[in-house]
Amino acid sequence: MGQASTNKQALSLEHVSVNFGGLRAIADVSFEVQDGEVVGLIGPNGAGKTTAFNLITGFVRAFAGNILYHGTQLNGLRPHEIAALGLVRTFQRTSVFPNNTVFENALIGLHRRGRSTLWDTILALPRERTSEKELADEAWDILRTVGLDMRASEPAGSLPYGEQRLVGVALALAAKPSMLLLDEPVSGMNASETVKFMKLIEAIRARGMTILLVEHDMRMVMGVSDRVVVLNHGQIIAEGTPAVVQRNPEVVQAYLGRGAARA
Amino acid sequence: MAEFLQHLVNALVLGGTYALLGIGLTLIFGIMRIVNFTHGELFAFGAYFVYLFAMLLGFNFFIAFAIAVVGGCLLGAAIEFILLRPLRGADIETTMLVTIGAWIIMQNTELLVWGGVAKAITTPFPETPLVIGAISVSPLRVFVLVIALVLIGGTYALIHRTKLGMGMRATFQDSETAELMGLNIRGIYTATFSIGSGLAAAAGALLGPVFLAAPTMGDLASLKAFAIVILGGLGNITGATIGGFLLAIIEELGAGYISSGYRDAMGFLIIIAVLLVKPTGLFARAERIG
Amino acid sequence: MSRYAPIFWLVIFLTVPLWLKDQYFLHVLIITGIFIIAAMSLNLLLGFTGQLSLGHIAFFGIGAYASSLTSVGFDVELFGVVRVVHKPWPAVAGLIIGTALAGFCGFLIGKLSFKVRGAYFIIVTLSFAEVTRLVALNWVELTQGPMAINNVPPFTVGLPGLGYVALWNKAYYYYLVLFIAILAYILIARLVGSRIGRAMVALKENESLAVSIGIDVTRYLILGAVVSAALAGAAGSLYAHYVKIIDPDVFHFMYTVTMIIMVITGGKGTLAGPIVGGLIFGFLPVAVRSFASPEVQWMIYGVFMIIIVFVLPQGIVPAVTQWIESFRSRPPNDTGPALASLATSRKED
Amino acid sequence: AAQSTIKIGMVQPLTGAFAAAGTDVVNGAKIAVDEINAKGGVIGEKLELVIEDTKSNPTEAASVTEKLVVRDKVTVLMGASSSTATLAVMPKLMEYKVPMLVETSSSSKITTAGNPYIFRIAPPSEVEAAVFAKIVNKIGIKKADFLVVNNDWGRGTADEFTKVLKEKGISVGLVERMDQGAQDMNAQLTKLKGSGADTLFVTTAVEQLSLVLKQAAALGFNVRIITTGGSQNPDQLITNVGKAADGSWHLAFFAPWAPDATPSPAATKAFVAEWNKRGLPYGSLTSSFRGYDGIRAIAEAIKIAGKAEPEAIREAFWKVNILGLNGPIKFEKDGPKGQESGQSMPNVYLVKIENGKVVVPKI
Amino acid sequence: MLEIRDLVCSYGKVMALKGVSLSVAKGQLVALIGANGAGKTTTLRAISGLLKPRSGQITFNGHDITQAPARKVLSLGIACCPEGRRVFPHLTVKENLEMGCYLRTNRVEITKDMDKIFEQFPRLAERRAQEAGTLSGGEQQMLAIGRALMSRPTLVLFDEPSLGLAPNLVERTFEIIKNIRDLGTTVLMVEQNALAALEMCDHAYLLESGSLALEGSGRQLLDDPHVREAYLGG
Ligand SMILES: Nc1ncnc2c1ncn2[C@@H]1O[C@H](COP(=O)(O)OP(=O)(O)OP(=O)(O)O)[C@@H](O)[C@H]1O
Ligand SMILES: Nc1ncnc2c1ncn2[C@@H]1O[C@H](COP(=O)(O)OP(=O)(O)OP(=O)(O)O)[C@@H](O)[C@H]1O
Ligand SMILES: [Mg+2]
Ligand SMILES: [Mg+2]
Repeated sequence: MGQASTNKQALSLEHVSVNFGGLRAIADVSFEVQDGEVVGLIGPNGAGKTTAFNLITGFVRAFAGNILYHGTQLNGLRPHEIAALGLVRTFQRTSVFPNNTVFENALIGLHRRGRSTLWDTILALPRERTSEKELADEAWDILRTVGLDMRASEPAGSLPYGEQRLVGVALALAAKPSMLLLDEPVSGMNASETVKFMKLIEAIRARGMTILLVEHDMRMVMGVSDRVVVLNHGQIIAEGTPAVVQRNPEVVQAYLGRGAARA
Repeated sequence: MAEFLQHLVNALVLGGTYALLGIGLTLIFGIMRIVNFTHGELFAFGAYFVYLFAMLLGFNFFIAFAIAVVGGCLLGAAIEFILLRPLRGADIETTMLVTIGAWIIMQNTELLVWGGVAKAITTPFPETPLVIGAISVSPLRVFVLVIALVLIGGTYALIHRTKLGMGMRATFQDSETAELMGLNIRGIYTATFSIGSGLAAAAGALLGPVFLAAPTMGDLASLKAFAIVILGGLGNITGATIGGFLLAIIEELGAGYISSGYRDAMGFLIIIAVLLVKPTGLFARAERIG
Repeated sequence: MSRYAPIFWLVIFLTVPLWLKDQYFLHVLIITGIFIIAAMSLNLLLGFTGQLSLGHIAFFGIGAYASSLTSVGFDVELFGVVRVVHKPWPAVAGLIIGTALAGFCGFLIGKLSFKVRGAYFIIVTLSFAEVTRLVALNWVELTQGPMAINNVPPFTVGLPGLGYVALWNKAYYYYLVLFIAILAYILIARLVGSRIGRAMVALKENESLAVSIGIDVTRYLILGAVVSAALAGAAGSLYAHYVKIIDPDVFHFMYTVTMIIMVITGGKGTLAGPIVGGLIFGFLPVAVRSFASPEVQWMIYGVFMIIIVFVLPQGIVPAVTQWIESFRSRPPNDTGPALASLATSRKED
Repeated sequence: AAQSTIKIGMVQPLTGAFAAAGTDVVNGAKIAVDEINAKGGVIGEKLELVIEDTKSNPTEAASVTEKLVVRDKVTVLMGASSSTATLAVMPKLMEYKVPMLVETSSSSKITTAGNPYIFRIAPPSEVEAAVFAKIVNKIGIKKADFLVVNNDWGRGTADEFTKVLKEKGISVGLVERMDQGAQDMNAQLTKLKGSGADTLFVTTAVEQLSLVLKQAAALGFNVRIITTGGSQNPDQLITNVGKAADGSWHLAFFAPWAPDATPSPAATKAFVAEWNKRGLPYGSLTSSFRGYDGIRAIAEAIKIAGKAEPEAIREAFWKVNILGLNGPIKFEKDGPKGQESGQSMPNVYLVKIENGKVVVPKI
Repeated sequence: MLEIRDLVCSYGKVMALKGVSLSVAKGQLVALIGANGAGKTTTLRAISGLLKPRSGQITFNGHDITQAPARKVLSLGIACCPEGRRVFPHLTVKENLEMGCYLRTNRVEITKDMDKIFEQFPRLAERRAQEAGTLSGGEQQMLAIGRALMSRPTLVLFDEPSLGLAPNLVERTFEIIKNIRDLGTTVLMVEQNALAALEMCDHAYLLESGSLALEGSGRQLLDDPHVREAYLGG
């Protein structure tokens, strides 16, 4: 279902490795994501997908290799600096600010977008007020986009699991990323909700966002990805369009299992 | 050289009780995550228990010691039962505030009952020091070290080698799931706090005769215990033991060779330094993100 | 009512010296006010960035010492080589330098708190306070150690050409403390009610998540620590010039405990919390003094603390806010930390 | 109608680190008040103590002074045990023009600060050192070390005694310090053991002294220990550490164990008897006498003034001349001219512990 | 075997269950499906004794366990594999499994059972001494299942066992669960993967916002137009 039009490179990993003690979680991995592309990253449990996310977003350090985003070297940058480059991720476990309302979650997500300085804030200069007003407007926009505007004043922690995942996405979107890394966004959602979520992804990508997606729901991955990268034991074992990868015997053996046809 | 060796021997003996204080608190602060300010008071209570039973009621010293340890356990259990149990699930500052309240109440109870004058405790051990070359150490202190090591070993075994210990660790990582596994988690909470308190009382009961029993003796003990726990890494019994000995050595050598005025500062400076280099204490473990 | 509440209280506080004739109460109020400023500063760190500092008194003490030394003067030899002589400056310069130096120490601790958090941060701050206390105690040449710096001069106010008044008078001093307290309150309120405050709360609640959306941990923790420490330093300076003597006991752990009690019982993470808690625990000792023996006074203090925590675990201010909200029978709105930031959203819906 | 009383404000640490000392002083003061009231009081009125706790904290000391003066309208005060507490109280005395008798604090700053409301019966370290200077040659010291508590008292003592010793041509080696609450002094003692001095001056409260004696013995450290400060009670040391106290010397300000050696043996005996009757700890006598002497001096001043007014009492203090348990109480001027504080010069005794008994050595 | 009647549960003011009745017969595999927040987890929490119901009754093999503590429920033979894995992060894999049989005492039997688990999940055997918190999501899920089985329950409650598992493991997990049933253990399973759950179960309940909306055999529910529309993605 590709519309990978422009061929500008967004993210590239070059011979990257990550070690945890004696365990090599990522072993000499190289792959690229083009601008505007949706890439699925799949692989068995423990293959190193989340670790790859942690690596790209600066939560763990590469043992070897280079990571580039639009030509900027990411190695050694701290997570918030990477986010500032437009690379924002969600987490595999539910991740929201549970004691804050959904609306406040969105506002927090908009953090980097505020224009007021410390002095504006302390001295209550006009720019502070306009900036806050803009942020509030944008927060509403985002909540409408993900369909949470009705929940705005509820504490995020009291929402059901599935909606909390949406809050997570809203948070990430609020940071206005140019590339979004989603770690199992639909796990815990039922089939219908998954379908809704896929529509959301489509809407997001229509805005030109690049997406790297980790997901075990094959219907979802195969449905939205332009390209799929398969990891196993920290190494890439296959790469290509969903159709090709799905038929790769190694992938079927290590990951998809006999029921692959069903997906 | 003789002086240096004497310093080391002093440190060893002191380190034993530091370690004891430390492992007691690492159970409560490190594992249960309760910033427990009653720890020092239980230390003081341990000393006063021995004073009460050995000096006032005329019990055998060793029996008085045993009573003090048991008394510390019971007192700890009572604190947990009355003050902390109703606050399960509250955040760390809230429980801390309650232990501060308990600390104030306990210390002033001691003051009211025993007065401000420190009490001396006599023991069956001979006063004359054991002399080995240029080094001398009092028999009482050797006894203190031995008992401390036994208690440390026992606690380690309890936590890491028994089912109850595993249950304790599990409970403090995820109490609800532990409950699901059939554990009586209220009992575990009380037991853990009680054991930690008993160890503090044991340390006090051991040091009371070496020093004196005084109402404010617990304050510094509390501070040091916190320092030891952090030095060794939260909840790490081996770490706390090593941390205890390490702190004693640093203090002893610092006072001996640098400046006695900065004796206590040494320990705290080392803690700051250690945390700067290794932010999770000397014996840390990795956490996973994402 | 709630909109006018601050004005109501402001009027009350402004008129205190007019109707309160008892100098002793005024004295207690001044000391309490100074500790309320310190408690407010602690609240910024504890209630909003979520870092529990058990060494907050260090900043207070550093402010007190720096301010005293600036206005008393000193003459020290550093490392036996450089001799530094300082002639006395006016007390106000002390206030500024005390605040700045405390703020700088806050910066250092803030840097550190980037590395250590939670329980470790608690102990680092505790250790820091102990170390400063021991330095104050042992660096006799500068601090006079246990012999204390006495004869710390009072503040003087006035305008060039119009003459100066030394604030010996309690009522004047009260207004000075009140003025600084209001400034501190406004500063904190502005910070936490903004984007900055939200960032702090986010870091407190879930750090990984906060940094993943681009919030710079170091920046906000350091900002929080610097502002908090500087305010505590200002409080320390006010204290030193009011009691006119300063000794290493000012670093006593019990003072930090007092501030924490004020913050938590009042309601951490709320603007009014430290003020309410501060007034209660500032005046409680005065109240029990009349009928209880010293040990029993302390016990009552301890029991009262525990009761507050048991009855109102969130603190007094959140409990009262909730009660008022339910009174108005509006759907229970969150009274959480970033309450202030809701102001904008309420207008929208 | 209730008889009107003369209120005396007591600013003392009853809780916290110095609780023991404060409580003793209050107990001694109570005996004096009861004694005076039994005889009909002063100028026809009974004395009443208004006691406030400083919590061993200077700020609190200043606060309660304010309260005593403003609320309770006391006309004279006694306090405030530790020197810093006293220093913190002093500006309040200036502010409200109320005199205070200082019974324990030893810092020289107190009487030299130019506060004319201060009258001190406790000897500052330099007085103690000066008295000691007269006998130092007789006990034969070649080299001395110091182990002192790390506060104004310990440091002041080390400074003043060093001066005296050096004047006498005695060399001074190490000056080691210990924190107020410290219990383990092994590190310092180990270091001192290696210094080769024949005499060790120790200055600290009785608890810490006990620990020092005990730990020195356990280290096999045989040095002549001389303790200073006057609050240490040799009897209590004997109870606390037994044989380890043997051979130590003590500079004391009051000698309850040898009433006949005191300036007024009858008064001493009566005081000790009353103290025991009240079931108070024997070991506390050496600090409680300060409270007793202090109240008697205050009562005398009120009597001379003829009225219980602060300014009159202040004036009258200069005329006080009585014999206290610890020698004559008579104030001499100290401090900047026109602003002098009063300082009384008490007795100092040197005693020794031999075979578990306190003896007054012949020198 | 398990009988629930008019169960009402709430969190503070939030009513999570508004009178749910269901039953599980011995030897059956019963599936409980429903949207997010429908109250599935709440039902399981109430059964396992973590949550005290407001009203209603739960009986198991004739014992009333409505108010029983978790310990009691477990000792009667009900084990639970909780939502979100909930492994003990700082215990090793082996210790986590031992926690699963905390109430059992026969060491020999325990060792035998543990070997069986390791056989079924070789991945866990490899990581036996690793702290569970450092396992990947899927590895943790396996551990949670294994842990639930360690108490030799007669009824196991699974809360979304396939959550976060790779497709081949999802299959494996469902096979294992079927296997458990075939070996005679009764299973009550909550699943978001409605298709798989309904295909394999003997009986199914559909929960919608705290009330029972539908029940029947798996086939019946699969054929229900409402279910197809709302839960199977059309
Ligand atoms: N902090 C850590 N310390 C030690 N080992 C770790 C750590 N983080 C991850 N690992 C190990 O690295 C491997 C890869 O983990 P990762 O979380 O990346 O897997 P994943 O592909 O995301 O799996 P899943 O689909 O189950 O989430 C696993 O074996 C895991 O146990
Ligand atoms: N601890 C809690 N506090 C308050 N409300 C809660 C709590 N847990 C659950 N709820 C609420 O109870 C309702 C039922 O929740 P439950 O967790 O049982 O749903 P579920 O069917 O398991 O959903 P999911 O598929 O998301 O796991 C939801 O509306 C939820 O918001
Ligand atoms: Mg993962
Ligand atoms: Mg659920």
